[in-house]
Amino acid sequence: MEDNNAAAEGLSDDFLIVAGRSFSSRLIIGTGKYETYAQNAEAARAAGAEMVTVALRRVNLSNHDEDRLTDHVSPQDYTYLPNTAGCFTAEDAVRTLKLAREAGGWDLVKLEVLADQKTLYPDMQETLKAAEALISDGFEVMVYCSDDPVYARRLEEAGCCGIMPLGSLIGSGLGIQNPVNIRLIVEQSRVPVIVDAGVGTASDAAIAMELGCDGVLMNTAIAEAQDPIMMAKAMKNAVIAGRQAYLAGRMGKKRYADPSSPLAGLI
Amino acid sequence: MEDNNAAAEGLSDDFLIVAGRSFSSRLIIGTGKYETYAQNAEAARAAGAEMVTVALRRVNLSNHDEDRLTDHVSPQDYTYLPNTAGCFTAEDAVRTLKLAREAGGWDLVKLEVLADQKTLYPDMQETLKAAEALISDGFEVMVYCSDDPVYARRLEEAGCCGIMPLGSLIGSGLGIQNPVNIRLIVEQSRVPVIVDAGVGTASDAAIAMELGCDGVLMNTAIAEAQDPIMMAKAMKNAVIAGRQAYLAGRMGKKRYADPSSPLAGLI
Amino acid sequence: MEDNNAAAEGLSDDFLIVAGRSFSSRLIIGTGKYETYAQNAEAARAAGAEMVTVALRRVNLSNHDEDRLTDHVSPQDYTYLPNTAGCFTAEDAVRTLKLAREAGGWDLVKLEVLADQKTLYPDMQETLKAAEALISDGFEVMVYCSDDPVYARRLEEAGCCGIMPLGSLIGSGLGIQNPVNIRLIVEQSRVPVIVDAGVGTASDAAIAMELGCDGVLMNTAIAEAQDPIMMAKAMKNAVIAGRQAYLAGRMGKKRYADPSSPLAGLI
Amino acid sequence: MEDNNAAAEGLSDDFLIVAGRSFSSRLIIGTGKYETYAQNAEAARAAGAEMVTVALRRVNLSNHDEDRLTDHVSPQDYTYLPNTAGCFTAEDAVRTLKLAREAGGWDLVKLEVLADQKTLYPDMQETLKAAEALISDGFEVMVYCSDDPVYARRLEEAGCCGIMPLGSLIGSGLGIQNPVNIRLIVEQSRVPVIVDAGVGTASDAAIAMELGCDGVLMNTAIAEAQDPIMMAKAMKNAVIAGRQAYLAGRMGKKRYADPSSPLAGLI
Amino acid sequence: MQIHINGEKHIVDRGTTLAALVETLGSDPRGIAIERNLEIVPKSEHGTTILEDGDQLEVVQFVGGG
Amino acid sequence: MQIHINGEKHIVDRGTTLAALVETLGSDPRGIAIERNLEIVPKSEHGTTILEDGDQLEVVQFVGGG
Amino acid sequence: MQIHINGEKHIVDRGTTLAALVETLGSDPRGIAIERNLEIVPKSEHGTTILEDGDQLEVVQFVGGG
Amino acid sequence: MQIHINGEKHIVDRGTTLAALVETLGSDPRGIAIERNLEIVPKSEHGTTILEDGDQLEVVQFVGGG
Repeated sequence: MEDNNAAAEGLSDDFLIVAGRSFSSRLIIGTGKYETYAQNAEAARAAGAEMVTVALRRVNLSNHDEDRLTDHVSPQDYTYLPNTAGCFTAEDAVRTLKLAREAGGWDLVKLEVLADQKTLYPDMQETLKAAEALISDGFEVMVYCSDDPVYARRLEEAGCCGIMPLGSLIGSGLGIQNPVNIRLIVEQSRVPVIVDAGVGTASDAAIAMELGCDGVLMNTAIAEAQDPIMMAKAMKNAVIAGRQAYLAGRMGKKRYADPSSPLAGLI
Repeated sequence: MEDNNAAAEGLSDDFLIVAGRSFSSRLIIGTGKYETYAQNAEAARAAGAEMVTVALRRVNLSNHDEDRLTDHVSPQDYTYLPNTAGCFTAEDAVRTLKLAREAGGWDLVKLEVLADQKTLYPDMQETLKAAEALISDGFEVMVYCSDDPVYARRLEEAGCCGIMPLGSLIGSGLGIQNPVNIRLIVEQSRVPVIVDAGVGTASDAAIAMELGCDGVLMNTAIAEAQDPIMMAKAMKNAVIAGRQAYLAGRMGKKRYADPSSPLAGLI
Repeated sequence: MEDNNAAAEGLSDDFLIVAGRSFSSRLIIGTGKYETYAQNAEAARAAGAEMVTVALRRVNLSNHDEDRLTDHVSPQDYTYLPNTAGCFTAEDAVRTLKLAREAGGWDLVKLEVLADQKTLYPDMQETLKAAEALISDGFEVMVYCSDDPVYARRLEEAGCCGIMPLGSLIGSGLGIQNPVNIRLIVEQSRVPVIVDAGVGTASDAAIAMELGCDGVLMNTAIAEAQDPIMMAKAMKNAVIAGRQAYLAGRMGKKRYADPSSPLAGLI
Repeated sequence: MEDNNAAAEGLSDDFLIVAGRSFSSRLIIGTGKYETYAQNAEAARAAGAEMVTVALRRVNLSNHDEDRLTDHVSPQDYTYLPNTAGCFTAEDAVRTLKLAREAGGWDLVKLEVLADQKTLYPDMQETLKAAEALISDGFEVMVYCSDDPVYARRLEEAGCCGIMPLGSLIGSGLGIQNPVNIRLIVEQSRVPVIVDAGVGTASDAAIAMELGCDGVLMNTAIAEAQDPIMMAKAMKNAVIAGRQAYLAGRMGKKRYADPSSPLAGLI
Repeated sequence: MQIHINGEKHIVDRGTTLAALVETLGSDPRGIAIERNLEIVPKSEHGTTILEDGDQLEVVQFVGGG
Repeated sequence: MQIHINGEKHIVDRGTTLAALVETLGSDPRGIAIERNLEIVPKSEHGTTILEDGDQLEVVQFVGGG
Repeated sequence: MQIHINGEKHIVDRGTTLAALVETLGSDPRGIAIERNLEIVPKSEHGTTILEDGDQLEVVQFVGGG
Repeated sequence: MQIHINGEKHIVDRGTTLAALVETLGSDPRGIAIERNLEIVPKSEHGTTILEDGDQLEVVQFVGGG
């Protein structure tokens, strides 16, 4: 889908590279909260996404006719990023991702170990423990984490292939709460930094990219927009815009005015 | 240049209509501060702009070989919007635009009457006076103004075809200082509202559009970026992204978290 | 009430001087929206206010036993600042203040000419017209205005003795929307600048003073707090704190950390 | 010094209680970066502080006449809070505080274990380890920490008597970067929450208190102000103002205006 | 004869002074201001001002306001 | 004999293989993963894995999630 | 005779037309506008407009501006 | 014999007590803490603690810090 993406916008040589895989889109989307998988698929196309996060759940034995994610958002078309949403211990997260690897055969995963239902804030102690266990078991771990730059460093040292700090609480739509910490993480990291959670509208995504992040992951901002397909397009363009602005290097801020028209030659 | 613009992004039926003219791009750029007119032209193309602001100055009689704006950014390709930058009285502004009409034959103009060199803040009294004089003389007036919603209303009542409130001081790059006033102006206006001045980076432009503005005008943000061409692309995409986000209708903000993966079927 | 005020806080030589009158308190409060005049009076004492704004309304002929403002917040104890709230033309405002002068004998007044009921935004054209009329009639005019620095300058040139730009819409509690404009007004003014309207909580008042304002006027923030008396105390202290911080000169902002304990002599 | 403090402001029954000790001042100040200990002492008095943080360093054997902190800011007048600034491991921090206890005989301490010199960001793993060791050794531990609400909970569960999340990086003066996390920590904590680090000016301190924090600790904001004594007064009043505003319960925010003067009885 | 006070009709005897009216209205003359047919009547002239048929009076005072 | 699948009781014949069970469950073997008594059973072993009385099975697949 | 163009003194022969002047100035008549003694002279009248001693001319064109 | 105090070499007589050393150092015993070979020596034991060759001492006190 290159022509839908950065490449088409004149960034043909600007790729997001995660664990040796190369992506022309820097926007990763979740597959939850959509009215239907069909809408989900349309949003994924509109977003120009190449990676999607997916959850692992029990097969519903009482209903075989249930609509299947894989029939709409095919693993042939999108890189599946199995997540561990709903896991509150390292043990649960590791068990879940081992099942995911068996189910899909992929070792690139998104780890998240949450502390409580109310905030879904990451439990950084358990997260680091799980990351170490998974990496030693051969997984490529992209990790949802707080914006604590020290823990971000530890996770990178542990071998994580992607650092995914929250912008704000999952599903809150409050944007990037702490740009200073995100900037610190970007400055120190040698693996991709992808803001995960908190983005509410297009400008939030642009701000994340302008801070120098390598990508943005979102779900609610698109799925709960009044028009999810239109918002998916908005997010695609916002991520590209923010990336380009970061690469372009913004003008300085001034306390007073500075005219754009020449002062010479006035009548 | 439709395929470079909103149309190509699935907004084929979303046009900016000013004084009966229809534009697929909602990004208007200035033509000042560029290193060369050639760079200026390349930026205009990259921005997908269809309208550019231009200034009127004395012909340099001592040097006829001077590079000419019109040779690079041709009025055949772009709608020229003659401005009155540098005018500090209604009289000067009217005189300048009458000369512009004679020089180019266009009656669609951008009026700005400034109060002082330090802030370049609009002088609203003189601006309204000039707008009335120009409109009665047959001009189509797009008007640079403060974010005072009362004056914005007066200018619309006087017959202005575009209201252009400042985001922040000209050339300051401080973004949208007062989103509340911009929103009030958007809510009350029946002619296009275009944020003029203050945009510093892509997210600023997206924010302006998310507030419901019909377009954005900028010069310094592109011309003084370290890579003006790349920033022009960023701004093009940011304006489209902000427009799409506004049309899509953003998610609500929440104080706490809201999971994106189902709670049912956890192992 | 000196000991309740700045004087007691070590600012004994720091007075707000308006039209030749000297005040030790820089907090002016309105007298509307309180449950009772008794509560109003208690709040005024708690705020350490020396000036209060008051409105002029028809005497209720059908009920003479109505509680009277003057019986609780006496003009002997507080400088009354008659306002023109509810006036939408210069003519109404001038008529109202002439009646106020006859009723109270005071010529120090607070002028406000509003544009519409929904925003209560000042109508700057009518405001300037009314200010000129009142000043030529011998009034000392403190004027509610937008944060347009050009109009603020015109009002000062017209002879106003106090410039009172809005922080945000009256009664909105949205704080200081445009600190850049407030700063510009402070930098250019030689008469006191007093933020009027928009303050919602203590930090808003402190921010106004830290910008260099000479005072703050508020009503709703105190009257509609769950505990108006406690909020009155908060505002008194916030205005003093902000003033002191402005006089003290704040530290610079840094992008990175800077230790407060010596690095030498570590064990 | 009751009459300098909250008590005098009508909060006579509002005390900060830490580890069973009761304080009428909610402002804790550091003792670093001052020009002289004499200035430091004057600032402490002006701030109305009752607690000060102090560092432990090697005695300078080559110069016995060096000015002594204890001669100016006496442990008789102020509760000393020995800190571990400069410690980058749990082991160093524990060793330092054991020496501090021997030197002063106090077991109420401020623990901080930092991750690196550039950000002085807390190392939460080492911090928790040190807290557990100190508490089991009988210390009362107030702990400098990130604004991670999960770790804040762990530290409280470990027995810390005060949670001290950073507002922003030590010495940066960037204020409260993440009010959402500070609010989450305040909501969940049953021990005092004291914002430590990041406050740059009075309004920052007021904002911290308005979020519901029990106190504020600062050093650079006072010591590096152009007039430290004046800023100390400002901070004293700002903390009281923010506390009172929190207790008073602020007005709601409104999108539009709401008049403060009655609409009835207009002439 | 009939006059209007604050927009309401009132019947008063011919020859009534403004001062007398204010008294009958029972309102404290201190702190009020009176406008008669859009002209302010200073307190000093209340005693000598004779009301006339059809007079339009505005009687105002200070109330709480922001 | 009785086993548990995703927490629910099921009766199956002795000697039933995991592959056979998956078939009777009518669920597409592709894209699912099976855990038997907390041990993952690779797809390659479904055919040779004989269920035993009291087995605890988890049968999972991918669903939409953020 | 002497005239001013864009604030500078110039000597021109009597009877010179505006069109002739523009040509001698070597500036492209398209895209310029001329003001003579504060009155705009339309392009259509350049050929018939005879310059007079002391004329004040403003000759302007479009340049880059924001 | 030789000992180290705060990282610097010092020569002291055999049999010197910690208390004596502190006195010779001229530093006020109140408000200082001493670590000897990584072990804190309580003030109460300064008088009875005999220094030995190669002792590593840390002598610390409170200073201003944030």
